[in-house]
Amino acid sequence: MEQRNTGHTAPGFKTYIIAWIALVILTAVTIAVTKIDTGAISILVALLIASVKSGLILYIFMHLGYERRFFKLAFLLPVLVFALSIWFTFLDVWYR
Amino acid sequence: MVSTSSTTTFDNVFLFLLVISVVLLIAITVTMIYFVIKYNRKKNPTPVNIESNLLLEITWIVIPTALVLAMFYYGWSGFKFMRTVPEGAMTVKATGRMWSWQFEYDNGIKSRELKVPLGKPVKLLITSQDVLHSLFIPAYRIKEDAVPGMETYLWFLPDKAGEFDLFCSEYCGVDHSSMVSKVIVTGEDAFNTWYREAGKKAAVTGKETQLKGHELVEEKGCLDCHSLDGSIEIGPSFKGLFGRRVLVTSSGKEREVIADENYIRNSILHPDADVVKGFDDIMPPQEGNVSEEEINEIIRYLKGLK
Amino acid sequence: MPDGREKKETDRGFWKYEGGKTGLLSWIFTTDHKRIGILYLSSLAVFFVAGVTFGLLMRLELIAPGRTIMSASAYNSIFTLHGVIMIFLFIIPGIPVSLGNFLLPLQIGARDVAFPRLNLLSWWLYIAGGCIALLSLFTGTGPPDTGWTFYAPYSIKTGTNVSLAVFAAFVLGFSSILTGMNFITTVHRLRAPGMTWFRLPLFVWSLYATAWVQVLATPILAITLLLIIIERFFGVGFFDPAKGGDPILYQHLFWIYSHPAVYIMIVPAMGVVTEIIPVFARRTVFGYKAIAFSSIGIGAVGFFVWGHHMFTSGISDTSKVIFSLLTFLVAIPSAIKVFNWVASLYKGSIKVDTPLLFVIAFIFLFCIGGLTGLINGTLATNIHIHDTHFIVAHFHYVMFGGTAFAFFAGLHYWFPKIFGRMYSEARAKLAWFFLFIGFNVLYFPMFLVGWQGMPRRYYDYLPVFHTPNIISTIGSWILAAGLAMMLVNLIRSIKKGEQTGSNPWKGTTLEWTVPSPPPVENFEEIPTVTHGPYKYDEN
Amino acid sequence: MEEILHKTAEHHRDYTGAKMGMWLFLFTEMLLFGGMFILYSVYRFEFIAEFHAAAKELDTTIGAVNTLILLTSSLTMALSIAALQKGNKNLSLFFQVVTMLLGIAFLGNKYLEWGTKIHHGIYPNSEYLLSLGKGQVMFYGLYFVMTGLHALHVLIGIVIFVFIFFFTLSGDVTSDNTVKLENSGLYWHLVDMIWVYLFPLFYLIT
Ligand code: HEA
Ligand code: HEA
Ligand code: HEC
Ligand code: CUA
Ligand SMILES: [Cu+2]
Repeated sequence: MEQRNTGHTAPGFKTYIIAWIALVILTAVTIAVTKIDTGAISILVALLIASVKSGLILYIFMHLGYERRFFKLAFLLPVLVFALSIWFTFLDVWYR
Repeated sequence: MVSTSSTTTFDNVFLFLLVISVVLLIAITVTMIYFVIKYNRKKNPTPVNIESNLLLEITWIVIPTALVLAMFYYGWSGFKFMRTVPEGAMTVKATGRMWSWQFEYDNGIKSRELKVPLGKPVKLLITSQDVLHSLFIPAYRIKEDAVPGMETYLWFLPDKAGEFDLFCSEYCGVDHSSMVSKVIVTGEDAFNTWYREAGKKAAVTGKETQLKGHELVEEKGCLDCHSLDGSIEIGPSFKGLFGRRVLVTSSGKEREVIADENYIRNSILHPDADVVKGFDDIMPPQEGNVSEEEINEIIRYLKGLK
Repeated sequence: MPDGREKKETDRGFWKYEGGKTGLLSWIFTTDHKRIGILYLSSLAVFFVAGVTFGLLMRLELIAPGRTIMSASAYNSIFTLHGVIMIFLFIIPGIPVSLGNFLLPLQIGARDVAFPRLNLLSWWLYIAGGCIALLSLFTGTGPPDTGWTFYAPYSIKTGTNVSLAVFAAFVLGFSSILTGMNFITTVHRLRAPGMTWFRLPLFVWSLYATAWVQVLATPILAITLLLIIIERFFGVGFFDPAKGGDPILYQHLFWIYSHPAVYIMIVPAMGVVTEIIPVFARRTVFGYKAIAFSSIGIGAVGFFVWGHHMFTSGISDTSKVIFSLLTFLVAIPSAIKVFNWVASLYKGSIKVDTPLLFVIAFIFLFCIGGLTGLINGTLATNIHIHDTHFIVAHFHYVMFGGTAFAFFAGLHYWFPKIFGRMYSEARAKLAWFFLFIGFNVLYFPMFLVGWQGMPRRYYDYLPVFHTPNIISTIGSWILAAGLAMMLVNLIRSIKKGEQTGSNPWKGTTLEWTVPSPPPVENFEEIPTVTHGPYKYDEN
Repeated sequence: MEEILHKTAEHHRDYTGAKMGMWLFLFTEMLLFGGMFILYSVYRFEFIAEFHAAAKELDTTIGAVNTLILLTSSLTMALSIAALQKGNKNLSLFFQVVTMLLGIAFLGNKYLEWGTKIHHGIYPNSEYLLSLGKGQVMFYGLYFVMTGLHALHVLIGIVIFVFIFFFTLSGDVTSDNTVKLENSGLYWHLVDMIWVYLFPLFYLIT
């Protein structure tokens, strides 16, 4: 039956290594940025960079970019659930 | 001044919801049973297939939406009223602990019952000494949790004289269901007299620990768990405690000790250090609740309980 | 289906095929979704009877104020166990793992679920969880006494065996997650050719929506329970104000799971109801798409209303308002379903057999439960009725009157498919009558006594609450009688019932096209689907 | 009976189905940690200053090294799949071993790091920690629980790789049946991804 009907061409060695280099550079950037201590901004920047990094991992290492649409859409669900849960929790914490 | 009480607010909203609910319930049930009878297979052997009807479906999306929004709004406005404390309310501090309430008035009175004057709004500042409790006065339709480390509030307008039940409605352990007290609403004069008299006494005791042993163990809530007559309740009885040989577990190891002054002091301040065998480690630590003089007084009192 | 195939299969179908193993082993190591369904069904029944016995004991205790048959701490343990068993061992797995497991592949034209071995593992985890829960009774420092909600800080302070019970719930959560993953993948990957999304039976839609909720909500429970255990062993202090923690945060985490969980309980039940109505009205359902999407809608909005359990807990007033509003919004898809069900009876050709009787009871009882749910969700009224027996009545109406009645309906409806035999109709109707009457006598007085102000989890109560409590206890006996009658009838009919053909109700979904009981491989040949599930035009 | 077995076997090989199952499982993992992140954000919001102070005490170097290790292990993981798909079994096995070793190195570092903290009297419920104040108690509580949970996942990942290694050796995982390897890879990357957030949240918010 259906064997490797993956419907995509997986990325090769080269893509992986480039992604890895990018990840390492981004890590260095985060450390550098937070060392400058810009207060509240630094945590935001750090998280933003972390998100870019996890995006890279997802998209290239985990092949999410090459999967069928279902996977991409489904991935939004846990993210959405998490984001909204934290937001609703903070509706309490902020205004308490 | 406010004139409506939370009772009326609640009852109005409740009635509104009840009417809508009953009407809907009857409408749905009657229609359903009517269909079942009318279209019984004996009478109606050939069904008609109706897949959908857009207009109808939109109707029964829009109408319930409107209804629930109305319910929400009505509930919200009632809630706003119940959460807005009128100015000039009398403040009473309420502390929940396993398993009794303590009400503390501005002039230092400490009471196990909530005494309030008729017709004057009361604000309760609620907290807990140990686990969650919840202060619930059904007659005034109000309730709020007592959370350790946090202060919550409630207010109500005592608009009838009399005695009303006060419950703990958040589960808090074995004696949750006996954490019951009373709200006593008296005329303003009677209340003021009590307030002054009891206040004087409280002012004195506040300084000199004049409360005698018996009153002390009652006020601090010890008697909620310990008896004076030798019967075993949640904790060991106080009767004959002093000088008794006690089997305790201290950090996992069992040992026998003699209940002397030190042991009792330690048992009160750090009950989890030596847990009496056969009992659960649930006694709340009393540090901060009982002062050094008070402990001495309690010990003196316990010595006499043979 | 009067061809030769049926005769050949009146031998016992999947009941006989042991897959190279023998006796009990052929059951507890099977990967056949039908056998796993039966395994689940029997284990659910055992736990249900246990839970129900605890319920009966509680009622006996509450027949009079003061001590009647047990001590306060025994009572506290019993309502905790009653809650834990009923919630985690009976009603959350409930319909999906038993009826769902059995019917989902049949209804979509598949030979099994996507991961048969995970399915078995999930059953094993369920049994392990159940055993651990039982273990917590007999070991350590006595059965847990926290209520099924395990609220901190009490659950961290109490000396009873909470860790083990919490761990049991954790394991059961895993089992639930596995079922959810399995069902989602099955629906996506194993539909028969031609079985488009809008040709799926609505029971499948409901299971699909439920499965998503299982997958997305259960992990939060898992971590919350884990934290309780960590707190008890290491005293980290996340929920202990003395160390900087916040007990209310525990409630947030708990209800982030446990409110969606109530929709894990009800949505499959709604699916069963939707399946039964067209068969007994001999017409198509009214508003297929509305029903399908409302399952998804309930699942989605249901994630963000959890705060309505915390209106008096000390959370901010802002969040109370928002949670209340969303609570009302989640009622709308439920309303759509109720209206569509009633409309599906319109101009049908209705035969009132036992399954339909249970469905009618379901609609009535669920409406009471749901409408009182709205009263709970209203800010002003919740303050008074929160944590009283009004709430207890509400959730028994939705859980027992709703889910369990739909479960009973499904059991009767699919009984001939599962066992190839028919139960006694007369006895079933009698049992239904007792169940329905007993149910209302048992739970309706709780609304009244709760409205009067009797708090829940009360071992002892003031004399003013006496009368409704007596009535309630009497109701529990009537209900017990009905339940016993129903179970006896069903169990007896497994062996003694009259043999039926493959399709006694003239149903139109795919499970009725295969013999009863179905053969191991379900379909000799995977069918090709050409039309929707409820096509009654031709007869 | 042969026929039945054949029929039920056919969807065991559904490649997309297997991946779908794995992704759904990853969603549950994300939300499992999600619960902890909710706790983290609330307590961080409550104790901003204390969190800053406490984070200074963590060793950024060890954190950075561990980040590097995990990122690299993700790379070798991906490479081992690519190698197998190209039919190079030995190269794939080599990368699997490297991934495992990197995982072990990560845990080794973690062990040292925790060890120093515990040695200094910083561990949940320790007298010294309690004396530091509420914000610190919460910070280190979260630190130990979250990195502990994460380390547990790394450990499980390593155990999985041991199995996968032998599956590859024995020919259960082959160049045209890589799904088991791919799924373990997905799991590993997810664990890496969680670390990507843990690192700045604990070590860098100084
Ligand atoms: C099967 C389980 C189940 C279901 C389906 C529901 C459904 C609902 N529940 Fe219930 N609930 C529980 C199980 C369930 N609940 C449990 C177990 C608890 C207690 C937990 C504990 O503390 O131990 C609880 C507690 C609970 C509370 C907290 C009470 C408190 O402790 O203070 C609230 C508050 O809002 C609530 C609300 C609702 C609402 C609005 C719905 C809605 O989904 C109902 C929607 C249905 C309808 C509205 C009826 C049908 C529709 C019509 C008849 C059409 C017309 C209606 C309209 C006007 C729209 N529930
Ligand atoms: C599906 C869920 C479910 C079901 C079906 C039930 C069923 C019952 N429950 Fe349940 N109940 C809960 C879920 C459920 N409950 C939950 C979640 C709580 C909250 C717990 C908490 O506070 O933490 C609760 C709490 C709760 C309370 C409140 C306790 C308190 O707050 O003080 C009470 C009190 O009366 C009660 C009673 C009952 C009764 C009498 C039944 C009856 O239905 C039982 C009636 C049936 C029988 C008694 C039949 C027995 C028959 C046999 C044993 C014979 C069988 C014979 C053969 C097989 C031959 N329950
Ligand atoms: C919530 C219930 C509870 C309250 C309130 C309570 N105690 Fe206790 N107490 C216990 C329990 C249970 C034990 C036995 C277990 C232990 O040693 O911790 C105990 C043990 C003791 C002991 C040691 C008794 C012995 O036999 O060795 C003393 C002394 C004591 N309590 C004094 C007090 C005093 C004084 C108060 C009030 C200020 C008080 N307790 C309030 C539950 C309570
Ligand atoms: Cu205090 Cu319940
Ligand atoms: Cu809810």
